[in-house]
Amino acid sequence: MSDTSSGWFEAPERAAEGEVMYVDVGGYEGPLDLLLELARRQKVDLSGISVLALAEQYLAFIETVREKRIEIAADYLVMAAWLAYLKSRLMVPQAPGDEEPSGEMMAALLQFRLKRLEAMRGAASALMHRPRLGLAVYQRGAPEPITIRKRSLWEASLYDLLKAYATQRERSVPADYQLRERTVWSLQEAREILQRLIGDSLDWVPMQTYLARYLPTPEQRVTAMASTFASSLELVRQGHVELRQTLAFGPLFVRRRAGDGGGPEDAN
Amino acid sequence: MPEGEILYDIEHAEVVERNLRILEALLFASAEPLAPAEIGAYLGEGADVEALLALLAERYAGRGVNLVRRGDKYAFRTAEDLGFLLRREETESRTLSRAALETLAIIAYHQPATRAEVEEVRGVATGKGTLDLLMEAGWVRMRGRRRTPGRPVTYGTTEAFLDHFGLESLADLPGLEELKGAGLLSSRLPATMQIPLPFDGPLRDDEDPLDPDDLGEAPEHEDEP
Amino acid sequence: MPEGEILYDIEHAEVVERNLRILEALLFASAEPLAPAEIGAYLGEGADVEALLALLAERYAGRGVNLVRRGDKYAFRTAEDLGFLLRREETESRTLSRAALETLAIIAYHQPATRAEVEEVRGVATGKGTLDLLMEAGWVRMRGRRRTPGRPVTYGTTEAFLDHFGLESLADLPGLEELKGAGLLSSRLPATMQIPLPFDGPLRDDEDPLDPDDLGEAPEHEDEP
Repeated sequence: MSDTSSGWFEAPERAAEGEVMYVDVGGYEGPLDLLLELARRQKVDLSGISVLALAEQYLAFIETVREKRIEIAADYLVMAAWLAYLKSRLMVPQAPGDEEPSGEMMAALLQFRLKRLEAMRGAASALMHRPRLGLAVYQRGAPEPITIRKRSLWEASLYDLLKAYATQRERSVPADYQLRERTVWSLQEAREILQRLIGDSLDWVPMQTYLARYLPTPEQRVTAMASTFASSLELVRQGHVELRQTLAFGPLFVRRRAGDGGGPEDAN
Repeated sequence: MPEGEILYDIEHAEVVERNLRILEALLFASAEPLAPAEIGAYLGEGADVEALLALLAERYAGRGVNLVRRGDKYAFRTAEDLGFLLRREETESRTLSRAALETLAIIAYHQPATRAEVEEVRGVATGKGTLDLLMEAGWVRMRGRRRTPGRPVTYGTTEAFLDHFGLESLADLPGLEELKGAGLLSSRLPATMQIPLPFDGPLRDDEDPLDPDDLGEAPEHEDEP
Repeated sequence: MPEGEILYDIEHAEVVERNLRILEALLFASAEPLAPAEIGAYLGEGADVEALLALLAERYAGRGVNLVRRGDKYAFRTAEDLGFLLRREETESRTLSRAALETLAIIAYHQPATRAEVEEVRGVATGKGTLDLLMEAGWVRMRGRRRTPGRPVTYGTTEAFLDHFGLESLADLPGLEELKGAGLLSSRLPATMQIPLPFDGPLRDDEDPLDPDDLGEAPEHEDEP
């Protein structure tokens, strides 16, 4: 990925006014999809894109959407927070002793994820273009009744059975309840979203600061902070994460504990 | 033979081989025997379908599969002398209807259950045929009669049921939490919802034995461990 | 060559031909791929099923119908190059959503994969319906549970998946080598890490068997050698 390093510090290309702005959020399958689309507008080859420009475009897009007071899914906001952080890391040179992940590393990570998503899409399309059974290749049209193994007359799988039962029980529940309206999402949720978006190769990240900027209202910020703090303590207790705070009331750093998610012995 | 004719023959042989391949694939994939006219549309201009069919039949003569004529149509069929291969166990596997599957599921979880109890959960009347079918399949049996007015028959599952669905015992049926965990039940169900513990042991206090003229499964299954 | 050996050879050739006919008949008669073990029961004592299958495949190479391998099973299928001719009007009843397509590809290339891993690649949550749909289509199955906190279910592809997409094995997945070379089959940045290859064999060291009450595919696929 060294061939991309030159691109990171280039001045972001001005996004053509009106191009990015009118993108419909509804048409995207999540923030990575949106980023991939933005990246494709930049260059065909993902290795050559400017991650800084990409972050700028994404943030500009989110700003516009928020100005228009359009509801936007939490995933998009978390990605915005992460990209804002990435941007700041890319623009300020890394000081010695700085334990936060370098901008270059984060940019490479993002590029990797975009490439992988694009590769999987390519793979999906290649699969669908295979000579598929029933479309280009055929099985015997008139199979002759033959039973190699003794089979019972009636067929039903346990899965079918349980599904039938669950469906009926669910059907019998009065359907007048409604989906809970979520006005608040905690930072713990945010971190889960982030893990989904970025993976878990992150190091110390002061996410709160960045996230707070994208949380819609102050009340939400307060509840979010409180619930996160509580839940992260719990995660520390369970040994999943480590917390670090370098000064009182300073930003809280969180990272996944080394080895967590590996073998079973590591998890304990 | 002049050179031109040899070339023509080679080319011709290639066209024939290509047409034979197409013929082979068409006859193999078709659900019904095919008429030469139907085949002709797939072959090159001016192909002699009848001659190709004769050639193909000749090639497959003596093989495990033969090209046979059925009226004016043609099809691949297993060689007659190998029919014994196919005549083993002519059991046909059929998929259980939704109604039967639902009824079976409720009996499994709620047993011992009467027909009225099954209908209460399903919210629709259960045809007599459905229960008969489940008993015929050997998965459901009459257990006894409930000691309530009308003395309705109680139904339960059999050992064959456990066998078919790969369960060691009824306790292996997943409970509420497990169904939720598997994503089969929504996690937003009311907290009051419960799933009964199925019971297939000997007759309960509120059950009488079946009447002598009740039909059903051989009763010896009931008392075995 | 002594006379005895010649006689033996002739007899042997006859046995082989007879077995080939039976093989042909069985495979022609079945729409689904068959395992050598299922076929073996019909052949004479001591028949080398694999060798016979290889011989049969050779005889059918270049014909309109070919003998193909699908995972550990074998089936006759029309030749791939005739697809354009046989293609029936687009009756693709089931068009997969983009989400389902991507999920299928990710599971195929990264298997065994948990739902969280699929979500990490796609960057969005996977609707419950998507995995259900792929399992209903018979292309994806639950394999086991990963030995990590939460014991998430691992998913993999089925033999029907190989059959539908015309793959002999996972090694035939399109572009697999390039993806591997580019480090894109890894769950992380390609550092010094070993690049895993998709794997649909028996459970791995970091996988437990499914719990008895896990739902899913008929478990007989899993336990057989």
